[in-house]
Amino acid sequence: MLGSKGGVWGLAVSGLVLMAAANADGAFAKEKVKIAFVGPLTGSNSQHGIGGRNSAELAVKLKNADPATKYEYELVALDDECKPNVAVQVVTKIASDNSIVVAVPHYCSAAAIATVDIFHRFKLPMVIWAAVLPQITYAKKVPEIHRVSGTLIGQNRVGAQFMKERGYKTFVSFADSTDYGKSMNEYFTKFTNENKNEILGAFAVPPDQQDVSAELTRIKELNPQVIYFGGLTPLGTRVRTQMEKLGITAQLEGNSGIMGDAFISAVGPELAEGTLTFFDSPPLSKMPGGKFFSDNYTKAGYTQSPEAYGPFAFAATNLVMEEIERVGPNRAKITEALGKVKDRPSIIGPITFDDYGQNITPLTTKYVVQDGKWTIWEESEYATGKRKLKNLP
Amino acid sequence: MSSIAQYLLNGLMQGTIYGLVAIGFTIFFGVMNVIKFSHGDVLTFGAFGGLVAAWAATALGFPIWLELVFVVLISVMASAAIGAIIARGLVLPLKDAPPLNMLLMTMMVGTAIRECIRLFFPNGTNPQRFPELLPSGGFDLSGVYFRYDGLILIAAGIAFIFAVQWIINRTRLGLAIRAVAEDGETARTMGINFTLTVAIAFAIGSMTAGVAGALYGLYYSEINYSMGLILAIIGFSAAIIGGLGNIWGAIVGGYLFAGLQTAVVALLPALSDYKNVIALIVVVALIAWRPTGLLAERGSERV
Amino acid sequence: MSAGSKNESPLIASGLSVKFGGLLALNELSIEVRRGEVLGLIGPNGSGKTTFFNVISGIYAASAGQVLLDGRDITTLRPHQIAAHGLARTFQRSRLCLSLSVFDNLMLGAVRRLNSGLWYNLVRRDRLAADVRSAAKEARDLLAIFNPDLAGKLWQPAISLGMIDRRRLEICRALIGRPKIVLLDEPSAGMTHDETNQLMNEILEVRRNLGNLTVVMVEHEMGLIERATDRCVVLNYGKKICEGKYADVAADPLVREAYLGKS
Amino acid sequence: MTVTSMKGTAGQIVSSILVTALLVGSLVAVLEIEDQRALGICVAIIAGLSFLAPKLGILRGAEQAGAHHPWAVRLIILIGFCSLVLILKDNNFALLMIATILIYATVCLGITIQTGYAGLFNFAGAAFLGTGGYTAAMLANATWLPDIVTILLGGVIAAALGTVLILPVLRTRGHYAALTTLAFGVLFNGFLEANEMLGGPQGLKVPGIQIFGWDFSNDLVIGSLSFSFYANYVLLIGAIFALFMIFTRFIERSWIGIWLDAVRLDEIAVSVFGLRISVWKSFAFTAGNFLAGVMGAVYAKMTEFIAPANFTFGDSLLLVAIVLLGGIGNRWGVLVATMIVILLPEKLQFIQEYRLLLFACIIILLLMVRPAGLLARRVRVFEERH
Repeated sequence: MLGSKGGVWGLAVSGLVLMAAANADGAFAKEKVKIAFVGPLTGSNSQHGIGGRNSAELAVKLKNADPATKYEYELVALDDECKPNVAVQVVTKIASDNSIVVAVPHYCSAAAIATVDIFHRFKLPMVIWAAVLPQITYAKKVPEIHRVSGTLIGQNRVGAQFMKERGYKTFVSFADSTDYGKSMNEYFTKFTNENKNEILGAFAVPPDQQDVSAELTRIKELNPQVIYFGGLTPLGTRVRTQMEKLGITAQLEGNSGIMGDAFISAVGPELAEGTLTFFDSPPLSKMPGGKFFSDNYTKAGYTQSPEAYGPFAFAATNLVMEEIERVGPNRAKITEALGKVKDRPSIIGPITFDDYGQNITPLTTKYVVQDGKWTIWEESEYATGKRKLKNLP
Repeated sequence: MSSIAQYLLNGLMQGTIYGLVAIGFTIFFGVMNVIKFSHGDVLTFGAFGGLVAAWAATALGFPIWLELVFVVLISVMASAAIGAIIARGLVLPLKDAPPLNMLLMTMMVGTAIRECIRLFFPNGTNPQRFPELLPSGGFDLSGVYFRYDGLILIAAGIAFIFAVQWIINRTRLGLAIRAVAEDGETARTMGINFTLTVAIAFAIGSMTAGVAGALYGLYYSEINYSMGLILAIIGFSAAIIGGLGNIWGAIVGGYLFAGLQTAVVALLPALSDYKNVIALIVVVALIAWRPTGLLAERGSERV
Repeated sequence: MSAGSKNESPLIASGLSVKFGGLLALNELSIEVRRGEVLGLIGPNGSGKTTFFNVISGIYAASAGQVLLDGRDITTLRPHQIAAHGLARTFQRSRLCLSLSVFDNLMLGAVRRLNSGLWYNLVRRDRLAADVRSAAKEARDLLAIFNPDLAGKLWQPAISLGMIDRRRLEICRALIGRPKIVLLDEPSAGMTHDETNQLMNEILEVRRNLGNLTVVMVEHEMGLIERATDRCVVLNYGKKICEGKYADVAADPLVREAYLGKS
Repeated sequence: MTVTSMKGTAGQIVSSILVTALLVGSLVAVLEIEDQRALGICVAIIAGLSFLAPKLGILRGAEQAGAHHPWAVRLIILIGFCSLVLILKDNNFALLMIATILIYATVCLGITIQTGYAGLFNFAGAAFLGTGGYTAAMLANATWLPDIVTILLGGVIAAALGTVLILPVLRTRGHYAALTTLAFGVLFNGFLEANEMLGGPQGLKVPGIQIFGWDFSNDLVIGSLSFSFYANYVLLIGAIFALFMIFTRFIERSWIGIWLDAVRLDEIAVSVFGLRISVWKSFAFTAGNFLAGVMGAVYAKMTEFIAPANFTFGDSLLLVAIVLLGGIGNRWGVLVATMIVILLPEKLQFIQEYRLLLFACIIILLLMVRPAGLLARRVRVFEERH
């Protein structure tokens, strides 16, 4: 028995040898550098996580195909399930792994809030690709924390202003009961009040609630001009389809959460028609390199779409690789370099981090669904007056 | 006042779906004394089966009435088939295991079904659009908006509930199922094929999930991979508060749960976030008050 | 037995009725058990014998009537309260905890005597260990009266015992709590004739050792009833139809009719 | 080695050393090896050894050692535990995983008392874990309160909250009782999400533990050795776990243990002998929730953050799965099953989105193949000699 016991140790040792051998393979080629990606790969937000992972992976693949790079990059993708405790676990894992020099983490804000301190403790620089709650970056200055996605403040400010300009007066807020929805509702309320418009009621339901007709019946009684929706696509789909079932004719105002093709395909082009959203990035086709991204994404054979935040993951991964090329695979140096990023071009627009690591130059763009496609407001037939939003006063 | 009728209508539709799910739970419990928690995911499976059928029907150019029949038929068959497979392959072999094992096992089967749909159905993580096959439109009656499809679906759901009730209580097949439910051993000695009867009972129970899945898709025009989990919890609650093993109890439980949820939103709009919390508190209180359900006989244990 | 020194009947049931749905399982049944006797309770299947036991021991609630145990009204008490007043019973279908050891099963009969305090059980492990030792000795002694082999199986699970040993164990479990009155529900069920006889001898032997314990016994084996009981009560449809010595009861035409049906 | 050589004191001691070494070795190997191929081989060897150990009588030997020489075995386990911490000393992630395993194992000990002994289903384990966590978060401002008290209060509040459920739990059995706790677990989570006072869906920050100036968020330095700060938590949690292991054993090996088993097996029959079913059900339920609450407070302080998403129905299910897989009612089975259930998804990260599916399939398979769990519970035998 003792022999077999020794076997375990022998194996442990041989495992380490194998690892060493695997690392040694690269000795003749470029130095290998590991980047971690964290996002929800299982659970109800996994389409975003997988879309983001694919996009980050694509960035790494494209970079490695470039013979001019100094390093060979490897993406380590981990699942945080959108749960804070799991996020703490996986971030501790990547942070303790000294071969990982930088991370591109988190779709869900609760996960990001939970891990900020861990990134700081282990001095692992990171660039958030999707979580949008303001306090992730703005709660305190942490040198390691950066974020390419805008906070949800911008979307709501632009949205409220836009709705005011159209002349809408009465609103109802319908959000999911997650941190995302609550925060969306908070800023919607703030800006709508600042614009002296009226909020007739606010509803919050769990994101997995299937039937929202009771809430919508109540909303029908309140008879608002606009229903503001602060949540993600699955719930947004239900709200839009069930509005129709109850004969509610209010204008639907969405947010980054329903941005993406999934919403239109799930509710159908007829129902989606005229839905508004405000999102922190112009369409890919408008951006330098945007077409390059979408062409290569298709070419790489990914079956799931990159979703709304895929381009952000792509941009964040590219950004960290650019910094590594410049300063080398060293955590402290990357942290320092990221802090100085200013007007860096990317497929989501120029990136500039402020003192808090927040990208302050997101290009918040107004979208409306026209003929089954998200169309920039300014280019739509709605702007020209050829088509009309609902319930316009 | 008009909105009261509107709430009632919504509640009725939800209650019908909950009741259908609860009937499945109650049939499985009656026959095998098990809680098959994968029931909600069998519903999802049926609904996705219906969606595929709709795509096929569109591709084949079926007329819309035939497409409707085809969709419902495939939904029902898909869930009946997977229900029978689960019964035969997983539930029967474990029938002597402790109830906790069965509960955990079927929960895991449900997880597996859910994950398979998410991973292997094209674009499975996203909600899917379910085609509208029923006459759209409706009429406004003093402020209440009656949709034709809603009325048709409620009627169809209730009709199906009666059909299941009739099968169980009035047919030879139902007799065999009830015999197995009463006493498996005795039923066997009376020449009833135990395994087959159990599989059929599970198929019938799962058919109710298929019908609920099709109703859900047709009514809400949207289905998604995870809709079964919450429906399973609600259906299980409904079956329990009604009294396990009692079909009418399941139906009462279903409408009661829907009524509770709707009432919270209608009467206490400020607490609408707490809708499920309040409904579940009432469920726990009801169980404390009537520990064997509202309609179950308060039979004493055989000693 | 301080309460027992009073010479009244230890168990008096008067006008006892139990309803299941519309069915009257017991119909104004009055039975008096005298101190120190072995009372046989007989009657066709479904005549209410086990129901009577279940009402007495508090498992079923009576819809009418009264039960006095040593002069105390126990009609509405919970089973554990009734047990505290000195009543023990066995069950028709074996209700041992089969996965527990013989010792554990026996100790269930002694619940009232053992210290269930948290401090004692979790902290005073030395005292607990000493009590376990003396309880084990007592258990062995009791089991040995029935079957010396059984005493050696103290730490085996009850499921490993044969049918007759399980029945012995159940009876020992009823006796170890030193009850004032014991209800035996068909001790012969599922056993051969010889086994039954052997078991009954053992029961009577132990009863004498325990100072002529009062016993009420449901039994189908008429030979046993004849040999073991002092007196019999015959039930039919939840009613008492006859009472007296076995020989008298057996000759009663009503009893014959109940067992054989009208001819 | 043969079966016979495992008998006798020496054999028993050797057996327990071997089993401890196997546990520690497996943990170290699984946590330290990242390479998939090596890990696969390693897991195969561990499985092989685990399969062989009972055949060679080593498991039985270790069990007997536990019964006859409890203090010797406790010493061996302590040495094994210390060497584990020593080997992993600066591996933050590995120590975090060990701490997580011990936390879940303790909570599952609580569920063992409830479900394994008294037969009460508890599908709200995560809710009681969460209660402890939220208690710690709410008491964060009360800095004058020593953290030890905060942790204990976590347990007390969880136990107190459980009393809300006692009435329905006492009155129901089987699936009805299962639903009671299930509904409570779901509504607890819904409440956390909906309310604002407890941080809502965003969750709350929780300060780390400080006991008598010993700050758990600093790296642990003993002499010239420097350990990860998680080592603080591993040591504390290990101590709490050991305490509750002994507590659970004492309950099981006492009159109370018999009463609880009887309540599970046949409450009607034993009530006739004078056992007060409601008292013992309440005791088991409350004791189990206390354990969960204590660990919830520690867990919140260790991760320094809690949110409703940590305490979902799925998490409660995980706890039940652990208890079942370990072999219901077996304390050591709980530990082994927790290791598997916590480490498996972590080690399955490489299959990413297919993880949950594979995990479900593995549990189904285990339930089919080993319905009694990995380590079946033994019949209770009181030691008569002393």
